[in-house]
Amino acid sequence: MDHILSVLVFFPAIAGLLGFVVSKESIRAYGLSVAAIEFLLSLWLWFSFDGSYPGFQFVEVLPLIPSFGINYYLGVDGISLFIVVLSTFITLVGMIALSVEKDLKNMIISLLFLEMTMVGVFVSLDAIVFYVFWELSLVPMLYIIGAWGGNLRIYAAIKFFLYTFAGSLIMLVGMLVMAYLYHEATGVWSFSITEWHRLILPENYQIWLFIAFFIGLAIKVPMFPFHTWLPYAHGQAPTIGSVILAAVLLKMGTYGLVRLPLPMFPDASVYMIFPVAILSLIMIIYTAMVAYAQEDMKQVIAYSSISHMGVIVLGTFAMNPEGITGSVFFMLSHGIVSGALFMLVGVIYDRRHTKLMSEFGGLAHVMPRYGTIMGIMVMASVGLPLTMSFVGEFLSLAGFYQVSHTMTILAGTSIILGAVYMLSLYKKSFFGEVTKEENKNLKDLDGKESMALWTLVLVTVWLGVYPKPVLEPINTSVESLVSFMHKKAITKEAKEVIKPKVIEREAE
Amino acid sequence: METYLYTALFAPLVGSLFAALFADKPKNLVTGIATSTLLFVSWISSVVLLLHVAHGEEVHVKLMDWIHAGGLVIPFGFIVDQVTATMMFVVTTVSAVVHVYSIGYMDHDKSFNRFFAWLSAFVFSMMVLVMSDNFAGLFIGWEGVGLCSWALIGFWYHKESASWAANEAFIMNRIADLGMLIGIFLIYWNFGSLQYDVVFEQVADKDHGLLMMVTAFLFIGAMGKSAQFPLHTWLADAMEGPTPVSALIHAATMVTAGVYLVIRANPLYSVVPEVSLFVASLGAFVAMFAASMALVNRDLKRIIAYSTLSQLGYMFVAAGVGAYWVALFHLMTHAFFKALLFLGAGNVMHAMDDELDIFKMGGLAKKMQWTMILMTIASVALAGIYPFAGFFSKDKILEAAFATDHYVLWTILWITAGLTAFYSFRLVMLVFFGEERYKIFGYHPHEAYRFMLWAMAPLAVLAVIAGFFEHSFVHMIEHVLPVEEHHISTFTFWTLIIVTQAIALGGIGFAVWKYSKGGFSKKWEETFIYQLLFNQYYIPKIYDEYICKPYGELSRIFWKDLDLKIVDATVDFIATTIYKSGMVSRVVQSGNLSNMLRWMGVGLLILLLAAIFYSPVR
Amino acid sequence: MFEAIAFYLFSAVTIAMFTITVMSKNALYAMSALAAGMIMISGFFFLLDADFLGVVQIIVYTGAVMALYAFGMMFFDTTREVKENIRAPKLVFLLSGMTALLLVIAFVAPIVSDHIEALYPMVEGVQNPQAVGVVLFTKYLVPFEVAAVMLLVAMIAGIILAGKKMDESLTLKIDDEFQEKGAQ
Amino acid sequence: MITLSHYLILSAILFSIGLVGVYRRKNLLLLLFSTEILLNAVNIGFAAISKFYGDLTGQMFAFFIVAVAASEVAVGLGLMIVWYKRRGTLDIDSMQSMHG
Repeated sequence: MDHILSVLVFFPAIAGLLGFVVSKESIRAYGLSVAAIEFLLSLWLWFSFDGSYPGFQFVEVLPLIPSFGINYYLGVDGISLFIVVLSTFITLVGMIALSVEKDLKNMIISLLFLEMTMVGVFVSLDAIVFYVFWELSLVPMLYIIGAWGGNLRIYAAIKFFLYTFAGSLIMLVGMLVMAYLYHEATGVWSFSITEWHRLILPENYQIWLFIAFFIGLAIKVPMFPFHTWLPYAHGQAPTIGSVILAAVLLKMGTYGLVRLPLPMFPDASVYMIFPVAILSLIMIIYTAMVAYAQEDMKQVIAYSSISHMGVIVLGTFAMNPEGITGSVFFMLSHGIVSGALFMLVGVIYDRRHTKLMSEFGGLAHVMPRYGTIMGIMVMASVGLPLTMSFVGEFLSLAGFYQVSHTMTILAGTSIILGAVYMLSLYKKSFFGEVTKEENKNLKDLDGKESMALWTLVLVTVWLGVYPKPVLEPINTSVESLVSFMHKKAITKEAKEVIKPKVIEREAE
Repeated sequence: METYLYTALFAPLVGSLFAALFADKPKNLVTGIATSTLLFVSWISSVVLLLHVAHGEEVHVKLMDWIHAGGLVIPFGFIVDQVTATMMFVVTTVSAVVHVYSIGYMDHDKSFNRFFAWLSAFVFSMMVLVMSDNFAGLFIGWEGVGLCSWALIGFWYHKESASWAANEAFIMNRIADLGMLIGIFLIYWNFGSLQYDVVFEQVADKDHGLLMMVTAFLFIGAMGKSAQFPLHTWLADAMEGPTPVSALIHAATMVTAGVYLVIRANPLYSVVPEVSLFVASLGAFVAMFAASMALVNRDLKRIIAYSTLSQLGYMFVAAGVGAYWVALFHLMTHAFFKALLFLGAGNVMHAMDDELDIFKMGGLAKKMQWTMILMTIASVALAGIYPFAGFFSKDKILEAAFATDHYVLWTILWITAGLTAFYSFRLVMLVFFGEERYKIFGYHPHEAYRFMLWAMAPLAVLAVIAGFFEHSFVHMIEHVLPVEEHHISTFTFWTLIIVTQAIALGGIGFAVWKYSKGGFSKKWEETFIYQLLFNQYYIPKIYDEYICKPYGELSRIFWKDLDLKIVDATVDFIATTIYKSGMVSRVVQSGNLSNMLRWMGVGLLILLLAAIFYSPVR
Repeated sequence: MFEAIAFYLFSAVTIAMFTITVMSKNALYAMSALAAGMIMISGFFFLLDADFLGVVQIIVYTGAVMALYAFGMMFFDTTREVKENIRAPKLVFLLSGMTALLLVIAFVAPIVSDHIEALYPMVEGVQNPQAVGVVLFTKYLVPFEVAAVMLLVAMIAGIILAGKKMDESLTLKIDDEFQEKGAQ
Repeated sequence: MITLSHYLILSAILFSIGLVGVYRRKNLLLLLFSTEILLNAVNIGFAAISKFYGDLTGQMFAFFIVAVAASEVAVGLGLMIVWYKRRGTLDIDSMQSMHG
């Protein structure tokens, strides 16, 4: 299995193409089995991954345009491995819980294509390949929102597409400039990200390039003030769309931050810590407050996603192994938790065709099992210890504490404000008496929903109690990343701010 | 010993998970019995551990690594030393009693199974809290008890007030938890570890300012959990939960976690007198402040809740003046008699169909003799009359305050002791004696189940005799906590005891005299002081008016005005500008070939101009 | 000398003819002038030693294209004067004049300098058609074949478009829809 | 002596005449005539360059232009006939269905 990564990337796409000839009746089983095989393949990847080796593994190189140094170059390390597993896992779980009736075939095929692009983004190590998958991922999502969405779906889909597309074009310019500078410096064309990592640029170049990359990634994250596409996209997307959007697509942005600008421009990253942190803080506090004001359950969760992504960005810019490991882990946990929350909202939407909190109340009486899972997930989202989110949030904030005391306190308000909006959501819809007649006879979770959701609950708790199998490979890669950045940094401040592991710190 | 440790820790978890299996099924007595049995097992293990560590040994185990990232290593490590063993004993004793009691109390509730699941989960979290050997583990328990408290306060979630109170409690605790989290970060980045032993070893070499920060932030955490001013409002509202919950969580165990934290971190606190003084002062303030609110309240459970607050204040004074073992001792005795008091109140509520207004009761002694006796024992113990448990611990606190020259604190506590005695007996008098007002409202009180009373008996016994274990307690605890001999003369010592006893007895006497005559007149209720106290110094209103509402309002402004009208509108503006420019320039696309050809000509002209004047090839 | 005379003569005639083509209101005149201009242009080709091109010019343009136009015009009513609603005639001359001026400037002050090297130099002593043939059937073989196919396609397209059965074709129906929309 | 510039200037002038036609003509047929002028003007330029640089490429281009022009006329005329049969006019102003 030398080509496991290529298989992972292209298997869903080929299966999706074949899906066109599968009959309508068996398409669900077909989609499920493809997603399951893909997930098993990614598990296989995980188990044969050497967690103690920090560099890239399962590397595949195939020249595409040799004269410009563009290669089909894949590989995973501890940072990307789990996001790949997350993508396949969420696709599988989403497929299990899929409740779409209309054009099921098209939906499943788009999901499989989406899976290809997601995996592709996380495993590609060539900037052009990365960019291609990055942009391709927009297309199935555009289709999913536009075809199965709510009333404003066209507006939302186009906004989503154009906004993120505009951002990535800026990133593309950054990539081209980077390639040009690489050519100037070495005389060779190369789009390999690992090669780019080795290029040391003067600080002012770094800053401009950093900004170019950052804007592209920030829109995807989405950072304040580029976040407004997200509530629309979530508000209008069908459940499965929201799940994948929140769980995986947003992670592309933060993953990109760790993979591209940080190791490429360590000095600029340090230089930009302050503005980025301010944006993240605004994002954390402001969107948490906005989330509190929402009337629609899904919007609350959409805004809460933004707020949590702020913590992830903050952790990334902690520039120490604790923070970056934490933020990568938080990406995973946020993927699982927010995915589950969107799925939960989808459950009630399927039954009542509304998501307004004022329409509910007392659901815990009617749907106790649903209420339980929602409760667990709300608590996980709030960041209670022994759930996945706590590990990520704790490490991210702990890491950033080294950078700034005050800003961490401000960022820490996310644990308060998170509790405020999440608990009031839970209170408004689940507590109290059942007031609406329509709500009195709602069905509790059915088999496929329970199965999907309990899986997510299990993962949340398992990795909250015993995060080691995931945390260790991440940490290994992150530690080598941080010490690499430390070595590469040219300015004095950057050397000081980027703190590799304690042992190395003392050795100096 | 490891086996006992794990048994003590995980037995409640097993019970909780077992009960959770039946959570949405109708009442099943097995859940109650199973969880109680498992708690009993846990209690036995705790007692074994207590006896084991009584002679200065420690049990320290590491279950596994939890988080390992960068230099941060957090194991699931558990330590049982004398402090922990005491706490474990308190927690398991009270919770075993409460479990058995709840079988009777929750008899008719349809969510019987769910109740036991949460109750046992709470005990597990509390055990994690007290047994962890590092700050992160403590934080797990800390949040865990918060979660269980949320679920149990909001147990009757169909009531708006209950779910509101649950959220209030959780959010207030979260505010404090942030402080604690920051404290933990500070510890990690400066001490390089979160293990208690590693941290406490390095205290001597650390900067004073840093230690002040650490202790201050940790204390913010403690303030939330122990409901100290200004985060105290949730405790009174938490009385919406079932009464056994109030007994276990909001009297005996969870709220004392803050005190436990200060005691546990005593190596830190003992080197920063500034923060310690603040702790003591806040404690004294809260003691008096809460007692004053308890004086006039009409709600049975709220009175006891305020008294809990007040007693927590006492504990903080003890911890603040450096008498950590006294704080722990008072924590223990208080747990027994306060739990007893709450369970007694539970009996009363049960008898009165969940009526809480003490002015609608009275003369219940005839119908509920045993409850009356138990509650009186608890009240006497609370008032601190010799030879009940409260006397020993409370007197020690006063003595410690006096001996460390904190005369102001002493005076406050002394007055509070009088107030405590007064309101405890006001409660007893109004509920159990005097006119039988309940008849007007048509209640038919009855005594609680026999086994519930039996379940309360151990607590009653402990409330009476716990004080006599003072010396063996000191002997045991001195292995881990500093036990200082206060150098005060015998004369002062006895004077203090007499003065304190006098004011306590005076308080009791006044209450008995006043309320046997029918209580205060109506006029008193119209005075400003009464109104102020009755409305809890208007603090909940202030919070509501100046924090909750503006927050909601601001959120709405952020959403409707800022997010939709400015941020999003800017984006849309850019989009519409481009769109409109398209609309404007579509005139060019008139569809008239001739016009288009002319435009082409213009383009050609421009290109030619560019070619001539900006040619790259010269 | 002969060359100069010929050049100026041909130039004058060509310009005059083309001007008539462009300005005349009568379609027949315009076509005749165009045909004359085409022949004059073939004269330039002969002057430029491009014999083969000159022959092709006469055959294709003057022969085939003009014949096509002539036949095409039979379909139209060409006896009437063409009525044209010419808007902003000054603009037309301004634009064209400017373009001409710029082109002339560009040519008089050659931007493309003398660095050009011949890709397929003319071989001395070889007749032009022969040389053209060699190049056309070696280096430009593929484009040549493509051009042939293109001509074939154009021919078929012309036949079909001008064919009889167009009343029933799809284009007609779509066109009606256009008309309706245009009317709205 | 006639130089390359002469030919090019002639080519430019003829091209401009063609442009005038293209700009002012409203009749489709006459418009098509004008495009022929454009093409021929360019052809002269190619042939001239071909001669003065001693390179056959120019002539080759001219050939292809002739080929293109021929096809254009064939297709264009066919379309015009269709149009004329339907509308009875060849005025461009009547063709505005592509109005944006």
